[in-house]
Amino acid sequence: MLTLLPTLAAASFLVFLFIHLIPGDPAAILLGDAATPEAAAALSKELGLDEPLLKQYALWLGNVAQGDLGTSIFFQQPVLSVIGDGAETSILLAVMTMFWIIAFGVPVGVISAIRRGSWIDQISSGGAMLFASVPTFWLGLYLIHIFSVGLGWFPSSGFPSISDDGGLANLRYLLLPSLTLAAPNAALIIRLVRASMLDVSREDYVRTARAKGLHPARVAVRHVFRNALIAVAAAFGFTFAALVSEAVVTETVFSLPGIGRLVVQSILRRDYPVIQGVVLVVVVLYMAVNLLVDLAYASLDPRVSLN
Amino acid sequence: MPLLDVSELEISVHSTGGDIAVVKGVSFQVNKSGTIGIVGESGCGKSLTSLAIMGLLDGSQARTTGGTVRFEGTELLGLTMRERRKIMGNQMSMIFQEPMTSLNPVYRVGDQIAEALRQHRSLTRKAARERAIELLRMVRIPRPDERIDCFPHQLSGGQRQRVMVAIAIACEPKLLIADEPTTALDVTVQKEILGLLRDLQEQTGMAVVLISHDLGVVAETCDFVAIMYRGKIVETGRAEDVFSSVAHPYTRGLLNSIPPVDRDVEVLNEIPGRVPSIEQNVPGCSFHSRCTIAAGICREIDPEFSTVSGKHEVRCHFALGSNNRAE
Amino acid sequence: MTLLGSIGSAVFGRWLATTGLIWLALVAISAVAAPLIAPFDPLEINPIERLSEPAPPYLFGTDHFGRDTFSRAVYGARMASIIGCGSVLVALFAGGLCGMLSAYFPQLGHVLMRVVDVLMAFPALLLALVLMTLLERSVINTVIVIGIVYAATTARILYGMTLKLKGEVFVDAAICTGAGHSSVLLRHIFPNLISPLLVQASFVFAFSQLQAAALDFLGLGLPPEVPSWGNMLAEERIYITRAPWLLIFPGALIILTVFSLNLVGDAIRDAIDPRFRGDIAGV
Amino acid sequence: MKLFPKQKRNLLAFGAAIAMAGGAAADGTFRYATVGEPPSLDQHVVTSDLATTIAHHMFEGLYTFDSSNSPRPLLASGDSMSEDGKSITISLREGVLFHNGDEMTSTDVVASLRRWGEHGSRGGLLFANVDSVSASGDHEVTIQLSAPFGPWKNLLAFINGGPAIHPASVMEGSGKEPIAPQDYIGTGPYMFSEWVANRHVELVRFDGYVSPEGTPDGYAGQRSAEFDSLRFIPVPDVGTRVAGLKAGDYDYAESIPGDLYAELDADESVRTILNGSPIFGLVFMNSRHGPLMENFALRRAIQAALDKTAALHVAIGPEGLWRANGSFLPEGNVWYSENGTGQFSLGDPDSSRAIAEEAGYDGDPIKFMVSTNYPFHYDSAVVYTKQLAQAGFNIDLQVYDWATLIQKRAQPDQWDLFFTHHGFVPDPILISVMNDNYPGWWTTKEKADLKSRFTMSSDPAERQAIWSEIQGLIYEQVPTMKTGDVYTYNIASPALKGLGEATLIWPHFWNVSK
Amino acid sequence: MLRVCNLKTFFRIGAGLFGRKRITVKAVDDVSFEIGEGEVLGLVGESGSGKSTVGRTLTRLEKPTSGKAYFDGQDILKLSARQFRPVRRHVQMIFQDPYASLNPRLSVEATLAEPLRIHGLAGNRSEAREKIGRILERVGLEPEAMKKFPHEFSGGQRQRIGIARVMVLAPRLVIADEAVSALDSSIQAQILNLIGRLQRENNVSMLFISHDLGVVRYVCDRVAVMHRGRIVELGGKSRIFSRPEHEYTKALLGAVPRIPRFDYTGREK
Repeated sequence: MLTLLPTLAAASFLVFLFIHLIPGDPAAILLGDAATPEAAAALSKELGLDEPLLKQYALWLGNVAQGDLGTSIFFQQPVLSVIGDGAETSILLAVMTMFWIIAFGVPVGVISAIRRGSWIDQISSGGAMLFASVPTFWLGLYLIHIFSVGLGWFPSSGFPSISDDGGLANLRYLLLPSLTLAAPNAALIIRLVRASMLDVSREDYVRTARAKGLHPARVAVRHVFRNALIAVAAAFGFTFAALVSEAVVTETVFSLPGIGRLVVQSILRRDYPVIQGVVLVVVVLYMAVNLLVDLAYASLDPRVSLN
Repeated sequence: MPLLDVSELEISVHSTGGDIAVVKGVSFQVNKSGTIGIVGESGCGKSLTSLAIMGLLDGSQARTTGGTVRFEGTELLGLTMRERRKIMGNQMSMIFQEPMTSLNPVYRVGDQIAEALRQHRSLTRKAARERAIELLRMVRIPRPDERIDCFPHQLSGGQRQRVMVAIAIACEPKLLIADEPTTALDVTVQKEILGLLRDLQEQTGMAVVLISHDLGVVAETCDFVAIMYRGKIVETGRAEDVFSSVAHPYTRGLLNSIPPVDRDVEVLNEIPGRVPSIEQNVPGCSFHSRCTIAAGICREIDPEFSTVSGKHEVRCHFALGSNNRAE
Repeated sequence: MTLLGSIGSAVFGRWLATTGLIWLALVAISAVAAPLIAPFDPLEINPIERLSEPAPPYLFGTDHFGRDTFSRAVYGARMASIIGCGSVLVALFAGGLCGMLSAYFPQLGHVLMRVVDVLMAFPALLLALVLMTLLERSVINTVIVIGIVYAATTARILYGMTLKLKGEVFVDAAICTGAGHSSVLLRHIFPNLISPLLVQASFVFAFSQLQAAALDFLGLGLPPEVPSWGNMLAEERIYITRAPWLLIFPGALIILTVFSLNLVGDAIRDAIDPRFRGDIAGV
Repeated sequence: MKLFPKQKRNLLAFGAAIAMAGGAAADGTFRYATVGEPPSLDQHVVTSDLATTIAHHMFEGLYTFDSSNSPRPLLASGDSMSEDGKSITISLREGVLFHNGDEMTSTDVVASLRRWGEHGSRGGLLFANVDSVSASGDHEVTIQLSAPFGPWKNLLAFINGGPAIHPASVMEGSGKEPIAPQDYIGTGPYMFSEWVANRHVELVRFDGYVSPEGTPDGYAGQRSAEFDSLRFIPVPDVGTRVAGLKAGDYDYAESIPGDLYAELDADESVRTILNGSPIFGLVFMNSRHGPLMENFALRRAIQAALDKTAALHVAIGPEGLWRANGSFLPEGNVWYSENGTGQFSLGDPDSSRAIAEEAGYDGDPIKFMVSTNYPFHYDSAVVYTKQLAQAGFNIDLQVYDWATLIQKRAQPDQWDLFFTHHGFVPDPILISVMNDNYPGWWTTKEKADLKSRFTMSSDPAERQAIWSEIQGLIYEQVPTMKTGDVYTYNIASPALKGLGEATLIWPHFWNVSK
Repeated sequence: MLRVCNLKTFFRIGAGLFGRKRITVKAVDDVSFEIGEGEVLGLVGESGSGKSTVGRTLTRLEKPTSGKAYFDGQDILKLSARQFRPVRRHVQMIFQDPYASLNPRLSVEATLAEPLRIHGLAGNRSEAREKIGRILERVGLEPEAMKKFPHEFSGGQRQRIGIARVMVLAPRLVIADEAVSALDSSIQAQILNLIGRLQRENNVSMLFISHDLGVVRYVCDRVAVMHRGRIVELGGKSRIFSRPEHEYTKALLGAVPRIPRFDYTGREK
């Protein structure tokens, strides 16, 4: 775990450097069009944005080490609370998306592997590939158009916190976004599950299982699927990264107050502390997910030992 | 009535040019507590034959296209999969070549043994475990009560093959098919496994079909042998008859090409050329292109079986005496 | 069987992949011969004809500038090809080289793969966003940014594959005959990576289309005046009800192209060395 | 495109009852879909229209505008001016409470005006002429001017970048940096509740509100908070704003593209509300650096090449939503003038070419910066670039995001032209081009003379005449080019009651209920 | 000719997710032997005995932990990669798996031309082609084979190509690592005879690594028996096979299955 720290530090420095190289002054954005450059420069100085970059980075790093991610220039609020609120949306979105991916992707992949070559397989494999070829924002726009505006079944956009009025029922706001986000990734999992199942089904131990006279369903589930899961688990880390990527677009389309949209807007208004904070959180999250994947891997495959 | 009666078995594989029969007219019988060795080089169809008997041929690549397989008088090829599964792993079981990959790496060996037991015997979990320990003891794995909770990767190759044997004999089968059971093992381990099989056979009276490329293994283990070449049995008989008076030039060539460990040889005999590929249609005797005694007739007519003595039969135009040879 | 032959038979063996290949050929032809095919200048503004429905002479209608959507779509094929080929070149060259060298020279790999790890830890689009804001919107920058994003993935994949190849007996055999590093890498390892690289190329090509469209959507991709399918969608997305053709046509073009690329990539993947089949992500 | 007729939609909605469980937001909450996050709501320093739309529900100034854009007292109760026009005494309404429960007194007003004067965005305009601000009683303040200054009341009434009144305790120690949300204490009918960054800004009814008297007229007159809370939700994607309002997720959505007007106007589930006061695009020219620096003829050549109507048509759409009006303030407004507007939209490439040649233009590239954050900027700029190219100009159109553009425009060597837009202002002194420090840096002697005459006068008729001269000068020296009036519109749920037919400058939701 | 002294090759394996707990595997543990000019030394042992590692260390595919290996009096384990390159020509290796040891993307000609080019043994292309044609003939392949790719050959033919690749350099020491164990018995005899013939014709020294005692008896002059990284017994072939001294050798010999009552028709020595 400690070996991940250098990666984290390198990533944060890279981002710090990049975003500060981007032209644009958060002070000018804050003050608005009518403000003069002089006024903006004065505010910039007040915010400490005229200090040398390395000094700013050192300061930031020092604060981070103490658990303080700084204050948003734009919101005048602690970055941690800004991200914290966005994280609720994004994590719930990710969890719901993962739910669809697993609930649809895995069974469909299993069925199309078992019925390899059948029309079910053809349709699900082809359909999976088609869904993976659709730009997320395009899909999202049409889902809103059909299911929210046209049919009025689901809310179109936004997401009131589940601690807000409505409680867990507010999750319905995330239904369309999570489906949008799940579509291409479920496709990925379907193909992966199918391919791994087929690979595993050629293994000698599957033949052994069949030779025991086991029912084909038992062979498929206990011997083929269980081992295919090992390869699938490894893909979840990858899927998570893809998910965060696509969440940026999905949250923008559905106007969700998540960290994906937050980071896009923060880049546009050059809210450096927020961008750095989000990147830090996302990278940590990514590493955490990968760690979880490794743990899952170890628990799925007794040949992998953690020590 | 023989325990297993294979008659005129034909197996075809699917290829772009249509189905090709890779096993043709294979017939043999195994009696209760008998041991037959099926010997041949890679690609001769011996493994396909064993898979066909067991019912493990995956229809997408190879399937039986003719002949009968009777087990205790029941025709197996006509059974539904459901009926077949009642026999598989129960009255008839199988062990395979690669002990490294034939056990599922994610389950403990005890569970894998118990799985076979619980499939065919209604045992409680506890009873199955006890039986599994007993089976591990039977296959001579030390400290079976500990090893039962090992994962396959924690065992050596020889021990894994013992576990495979334990799985195979779990339901006290009447027939055990062993497909190259010792090929991947060292000679010392091979000796132990073969000895184990022999002892188990004595204890339980099960019949064994041993598939091997190694004539030595078959000669030491089996009382009956069948030599296969390009999908056909070319020579068959009691082991002592076949090895003491080899009748088919292929069998002879094969025996002569193995460098013996107990004497020095100056020049090893070779069988010239190589096995024609299965796509190639060879008229006449399929061995004629490599045969040193082949004559015109061999290129045109595929020889039928002729009896050498007793049950010793051979498919060769010139097998029945040197005076027939075209030397 | 030669490499091309095996790919050819893999693709033509399936009608769907064949259809995909035909579609990609059409896109390629449009890209090359755009000025000959497009009836109008894709940039020509015509306020009077703005938001016309699809009808001759405007096959796909016109946008809010009064520009011919069909002509823009044809030129969009050119942009799609440039983005795709460019990203593939950057990703495969930078990533491929990095992955190959890292696997072959473990000390170098120790450093390089850490860099790749850092890049991989960033969600692709986030990295692209930061870089695009930094570099200003242009075709070449979009290509570089998308290329870099997939260079990391490619490096990872090639790293794994090269490691496998490095353990192959024929590499040992080459070393035993006295082959030096460059000879082992170029003559023995690289040729065996060509077909998996080809598959990877088709997937990077496909991903680059979606990624470029997403960047366009967020207003951080190609310069807005460039007629690309993503820009067409992004600029006209408010007309989903007012002028549905402005979203349906470019959307369908992207989907068809990416779908075709995935189909063809998948077909090639099934034809290649099974050793590497599991390594390549793709769809 | 409507997929289902209304009744059927209801049935389907009923069928999907599970999905609808929880229903719409609680009664009494008003949901407003904004174009994005507002920056700080501190009205002194921030000039964002969005910030003002939210903030003028909680912050109030001494004056405000009625529907004819004339200043009327809000927190003030009356005023008087000395003979020489240099001393202004403003009396305050008594008993007005801040959201923290304290009563507003002259101390608070003086502290607020001082901070605004020193750090406020538009404070400098007034305070350049102010000697002192002092409390002349518990409910009276006196402003001492160095010279008579005509637009003082308009400046005090314009809340955007203007003098909102805060408690003195908040004003102490606050500088250029916007005050933090926890210090959002004002006197308005709604008070600050929470700002969940990225999610929403919420205001709640202020029960201790003391309203001014009189019939509501524009922003003046009686104010009453009908909703429990106002919630401003950022919905940056315009398609989502429209879809969300149609789907009933929002009560009000701002800044809708002109092209959707006809469709939305005809839609019974949507009510369209025009802004009464137009915004207008401006193309600034660089007076400090580059080929356009002092070459007024070349600038006029550029002006002559442009046909603004074509750009408005492309950028805005339906003709009712824009007017090719050359006057900086719209027709009907007291500041309306036709001086110089003959040059507004010539669209004459030939004469442009001739003038440019005479002015010595040799085909040097002219850098034109525009941002894509505002589609109408970009669309117009694309049309202009075409027109200028036709007239022989070599235009280098540089497309940036807004943040980059505002930084670049502060550097004189980076640009020659840039596109921005301007909100409606009730007094021309507030137009950015009047500010010498605004990028473009128009500081000719002619301007300086006219500007000082303009501010010194307090006579409305005289001031209007001088403004007309200034407008003429703008068309002659071309520090900036107006691109035409744009009547933006918002959409609202038909259930809202009390909304006027049109918005004055920023929409307001006191006296509005549902 | 080759003198190996106290050769040790250890591997460190294992690196856990959380820590770096490593185990050292002593694959080759203090092995010494000599091979004379034109002599064939057999190295027998079971899987994991370290016999292959000995071969791989001598061809520098593995790094030795310690020990020396003198080839013509020069310690070849000490040489730098550059210094070792000319020696490589004389120390060649035949691999077990003929399927894997040929680069599938190279034609036979390209495969065989490579060693010639590297060691500057052919002035030009036609000279190389001529040499390749000759060597192919010697290993029993048609000259047309030159243009073909590995997948067009059977296992035995591929091993002939592998042998040709080695013999084209006219090496003085050949290390054959399980050179025939992947082949069917009828093909195995062909390849064994080929190797034997080439060895005698060129008077090549050979380290013949195999698990098959029969094969070793047929090919070798002297035999070393390896067990768990060490040589447990080394001696002349007839002595080892007729009077094994070490228990392990005895067990090994005793485990080989034999065919009783078979009248062997080959010429016995």
